[in-house]
Amino acid sequence: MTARYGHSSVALQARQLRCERDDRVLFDGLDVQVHNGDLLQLAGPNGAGKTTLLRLLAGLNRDYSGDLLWHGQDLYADFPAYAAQRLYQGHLAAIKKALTPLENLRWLVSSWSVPDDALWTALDEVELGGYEETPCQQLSAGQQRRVALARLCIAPAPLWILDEPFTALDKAGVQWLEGKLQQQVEAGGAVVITSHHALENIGNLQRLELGSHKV
Amino acid sequence: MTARYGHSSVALQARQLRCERDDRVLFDGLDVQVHNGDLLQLAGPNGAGKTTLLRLLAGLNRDYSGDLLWHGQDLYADFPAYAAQRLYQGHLAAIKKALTPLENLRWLVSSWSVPDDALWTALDEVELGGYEETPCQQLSAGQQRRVALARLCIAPAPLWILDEPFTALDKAGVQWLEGKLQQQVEAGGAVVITSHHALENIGNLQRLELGSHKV
Amino acid sequence: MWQWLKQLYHRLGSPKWFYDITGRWIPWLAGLSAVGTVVGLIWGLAYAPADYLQGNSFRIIYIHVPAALLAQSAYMMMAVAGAVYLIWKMKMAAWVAKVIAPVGASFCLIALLTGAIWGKPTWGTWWVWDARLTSMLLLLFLYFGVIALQKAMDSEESGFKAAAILALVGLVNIPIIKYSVEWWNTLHQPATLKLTEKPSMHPDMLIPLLIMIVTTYLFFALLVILRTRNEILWHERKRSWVKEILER
Amino acid sequence: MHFDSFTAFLAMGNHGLYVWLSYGLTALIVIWNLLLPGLQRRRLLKQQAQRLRREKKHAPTA
Amino acid sequence: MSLVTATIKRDLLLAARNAGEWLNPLMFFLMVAALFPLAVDPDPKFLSKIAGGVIWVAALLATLLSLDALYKADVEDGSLEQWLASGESLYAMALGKALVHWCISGLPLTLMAPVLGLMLNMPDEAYAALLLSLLIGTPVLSLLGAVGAALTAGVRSGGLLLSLLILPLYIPVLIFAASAVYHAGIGMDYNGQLGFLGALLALALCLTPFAASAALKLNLSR
Amino acid sequence: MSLVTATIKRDLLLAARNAGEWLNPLMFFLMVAALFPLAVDPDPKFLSKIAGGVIWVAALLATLLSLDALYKADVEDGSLEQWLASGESLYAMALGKALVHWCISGLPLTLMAPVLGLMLNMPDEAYAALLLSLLIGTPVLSLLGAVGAALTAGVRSGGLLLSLLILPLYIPVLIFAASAVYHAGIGMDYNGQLGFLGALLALALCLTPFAASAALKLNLSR
Ligand code: HEM
Ligand SMILES: Nc1ncnc2c1ncn2[C@@H]1O[C@H](COP(=O)(O)OP(=O)(O)OP(=O)(O)O)[C@@H](O)[C@H]1O
Ligand SMILES: Nc1ncnc2c1ncn2[C@@H]1O[C@H](COP(=O)(O)OP(=O)(O)OP(=O)(O)O)[C@@H](O)[C@H]1O
Ligand SMILES: [Mg+2]
Ligand SMILES: [Mg+2]
Repeated sequence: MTARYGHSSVALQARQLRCERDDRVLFDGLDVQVHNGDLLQLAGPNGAGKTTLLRLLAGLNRDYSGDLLWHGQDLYADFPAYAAQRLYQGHLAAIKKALTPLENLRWLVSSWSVPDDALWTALDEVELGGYEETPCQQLSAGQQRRVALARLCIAPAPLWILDEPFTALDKAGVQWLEGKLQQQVEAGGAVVITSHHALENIGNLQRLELGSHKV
Repeated sequence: MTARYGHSSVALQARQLRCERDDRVLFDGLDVQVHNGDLLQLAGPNGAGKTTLLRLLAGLNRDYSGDLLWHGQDLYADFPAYAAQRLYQGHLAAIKKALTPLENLRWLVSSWSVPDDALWTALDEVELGGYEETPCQQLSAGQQRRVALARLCIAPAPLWILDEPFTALDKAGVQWLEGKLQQQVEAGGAVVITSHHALENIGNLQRLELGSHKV
Repeated sequence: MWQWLKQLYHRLGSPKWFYDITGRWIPWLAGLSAVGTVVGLIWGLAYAPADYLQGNSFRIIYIHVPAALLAQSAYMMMAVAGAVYLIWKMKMAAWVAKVIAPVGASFCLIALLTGAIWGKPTWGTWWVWDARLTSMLLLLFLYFGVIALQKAMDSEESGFKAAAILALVGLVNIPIIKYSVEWWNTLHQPATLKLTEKPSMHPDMLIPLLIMIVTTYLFFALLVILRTRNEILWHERKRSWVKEILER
Repeated sequence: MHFDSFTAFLAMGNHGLYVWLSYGLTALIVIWNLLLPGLQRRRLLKQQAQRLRREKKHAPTA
Repeated sequence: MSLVTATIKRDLLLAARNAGEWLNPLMFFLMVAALFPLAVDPDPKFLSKIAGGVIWVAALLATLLSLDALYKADVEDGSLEQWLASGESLYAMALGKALVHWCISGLPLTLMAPVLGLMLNMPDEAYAALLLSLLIGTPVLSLLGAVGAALTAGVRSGGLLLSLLILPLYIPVLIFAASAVYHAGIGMDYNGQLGFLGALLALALCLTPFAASAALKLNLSR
Repeated sequence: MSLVTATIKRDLLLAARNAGEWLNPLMFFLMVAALFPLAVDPDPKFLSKIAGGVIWVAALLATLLSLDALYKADVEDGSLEQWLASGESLYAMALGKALVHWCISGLPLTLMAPVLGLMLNMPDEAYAALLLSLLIGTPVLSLLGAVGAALTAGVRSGGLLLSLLILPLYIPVLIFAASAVYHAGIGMDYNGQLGFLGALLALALCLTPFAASAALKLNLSR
């Protein structure tokens, strides 16, 4: 696979990151580095702070101390530039049930200019061919997630930040997504992911174990 | 342990049960028998129809064909009599967050006449001693489930029907609940349960595997 | 008689039977309502004499009154169909009830619009808070509630059930609403505002009106049948006999 | 025939506006009601035919 | 103690813990009634004429808005399931819930209404009629509204929908009640109107719990 | 295409798919306006005097109730998160949402209002004022209401709460608008009132999106 993204196009870094929630320190003095070709998996028990860290890295939450850097510069110095390079997918898929997969996908990728043809191809790739114009109401939970994941096929973002992307996917879907992550990494992009799923056959995998704790 | 309930006080039977949902047959020609001392675990993949069957057995849903019998008589022939003998706990715990565990528990067991002392003891048994009068808002998800499960200590129902009762419980909680089920069975009661959890050290365990299917 | 009713019930409950039989009725219904409309309207618009008080504006009666009557009976039919569904779980009844709602509401709207337009030359105003007008407006609201509730529910089946319950509650309320509005109206109404109430109508006025009333009911049946057939096709889409229709 | 001429018919003795307005609005509503089931039916048939074709295409692999 | 009485007690307790439940409708009642002098005409004579009607419209709208939450929480947290599982009469349950709703919305509204009467310069003779009509009429609003609340309990943003369903059904109550207050204000007899309100109440007490319990069962097939 | 315009398009599409979204407020508007003749007095002379005020109160309440759903779905399904993640201006987003809300509630209300004017026997001279005041005033209602909707988007049954937050803020709009219609009806000049409404609109356009975007961020720390 050739490098889709230029060399060193990803460089996300967290330095001495500290975050507390409800007077409980989730992590402190945390150092994270993500370069192109990296796949970083955040692991740990429920409530360890995986989602919290992911949202900090994505720039959705500013309740932290320490530094978050994008190419050596503070994340919020030019946030739109960072946002355009980074694709974020949270727990919630932002799918409107009354709209069709095509319409939903069009909205999801509207930050990038993507031609309509590409949308059709992407939906085909996530096995929604034939459902392009069925309201999402009529799709199963897994199919709805697939609509959101179809973004991965078309959005030209070198950095993906995904929270539990394997949720609601069946075996074939999981395999497809693993392949997709592999491709992204090989193309010179990077992925940060939280998942309880064991990612094995992906090169350059790093795991960051967040502390367990007592409720 | 002595038999808390008289001999053959439980006799729930399903004959040739058939249920379909959205034109898909979930089960057909199903025969189930629950006598005292039995623990029946319903198993199967997501969407197999475990919850559906449980709700049929509990008398919460009348969309079936076939027979449901309680002591040889139709379940709905004298439903209140059946309901008084059967404790049902669904996915949802029916806990009001603004009320204290004590108040919630009092409501939960109001069908049986239970003295207030017993409520305190029961809450103590589920390790909520000291939280009796804290609004449930301030309790964790697991603690809230425990309030609902405290019923098991006091409600004099020979038949328990529980949907995923291990949800949100930590290890100690799981152990306690297993003990509780064991006690109930030994005391001559019966339990029907859905759970993905493996119930091993309980005598007289039966498993009913509901079919897998394609979505 | 009982046997016959039972048989009819079973047949009515069968979508395929309904689909087939109404397929044969459609041309008749369409033809009869077309003829009825043409005859009734030409007679009423061109040949009937003018009203001695209202002049020619009274010719609105040929659509106003049939629509008003139909809007009221359609609500009853909808509620009854809903009750049949709730009691006997007959799916056809649910579909018919669903389909009647928008059609009935359309006729209700026609009655309101034509009445309002008629009011302008007659009373000099588009609208007065007269008992009949007010209760017609409330009927429109009742229709709208049923339609909106049915659309809002997540699963279609609970939509049918909810709409049926609401329609029944509305049915019990219609006489109460009518009575209260009439009582309220007699309390406030200055005697000058009255609809034309003449002891007898000229036959040349009356006969076209009767024709139009009958025609409107036939037309209503046609509309309901057309829509119900679509419902049948949709709900029975997985059945073999529908597949045959689809593959044709 | 009540009217002397066609223009008189159209004028309806000064009430033409009201009569024809109400008949016109009624016609609109009636036509809408007549067309809708047909359109619905056509869309439905198309959709279902598409679905059948899709299912046939996928049938051998399943 | 049966589940019905336990539920009534629990709901009253909840209202006591969460004052917003009964205060919010009350505030809304006040605000809506206060809109009219601002929107129409603050002339006291004029206001005195419309006072009864405006107070009743405001009461009706406040009741309507407070109904949205009546069954929603119970459906979502599983209480409804427990009622059904208990085998106790759902009719009694629906009646009990409507009663509680009246206690925490209709009753406070009734007690608050005289204050609004003062603000809107209602004639002195009308106060008794206002109180009586509210006392008999608001339970009807709660009972009818409970049917709508049960029907829309599963709909996500059902507030507006509920209003659409229920408003036409409220008209008879509004007509008789407002007319009672108006007639009292001009020194006329209003027993007839109150009698009708009473009849409506009796009818609603008998019939609406049936409809509400049927509607509640709908929400269980989720 | 930026996310803001994409969202505006998507919301309009949603409203087109789900007609209830814009029809329900419209019906509610009609119903509330119809309550007054029934509750107060159907005498045309009397009605003609209160018509403007009643229409405005009804429009205000209909807007209020339709606001409840404005941000709720977006918060619940994760769209809000995507906006924030996109790095685009949340100010523009809040402005866009308020605009869409106006298109599917304020605009239809404005277009429907003359019908209510007819039904309430509004003086002929007042129609222009009614339309103009609604045209300038309802966007203010949407803009102010969007702030409340953003604040209460995370609250489960926030409908009544929203009303309490927003009603007081609506008072100035109501006063100027109703007064414009009333003055037009008695043949007086109403430019001053429209001017004030215009000023309110300008102010709301500039300021409320800030407040709304700040409130939206609150909803994300869940
Ligand atoms: C929006 C306005 C109006 C509405 C909603 C309305 C409604 C109705 C209704 C519901 C009926 C059926 C009566 C029944 O059930 O017995 C009816 C009948 C009738 N309406 Fe209207 N009406 C309106 C305006 C008018 C006007 C302005 C006139 C003429 C001046 C008029 C003349 C009649 C006549 C002659 C009948 C049939 C006679 C009868 O059944 O008593 N209507 N209207
Ligand atoms: N909005 C919030 N306010 C306060 N505390 C919060 C909030 N969100 C999360 N928390 C707390 O922060 C901790 C970390 O939550 P987080 O969602 O990051 O966990 P996680 O590692 O993603 O867990 P999971 O595996 O369940 O997804 C939890 O203990 C949780 O209780
Ligand atoms: N209200 C409903 N209407 C229509 N279909 C439903 C409804 N509830 C469940 N189903 C369908 O019935 C099937 C069985 O659902 P059920 O909840 O019994 O599964 P389950 O075995 O309990 O699964 P899980 O392990 O996820 O709890 C599912 O395929 C579901 O899609
Ligand atoms: Mg997480
Ligand atoms: Mg289950």
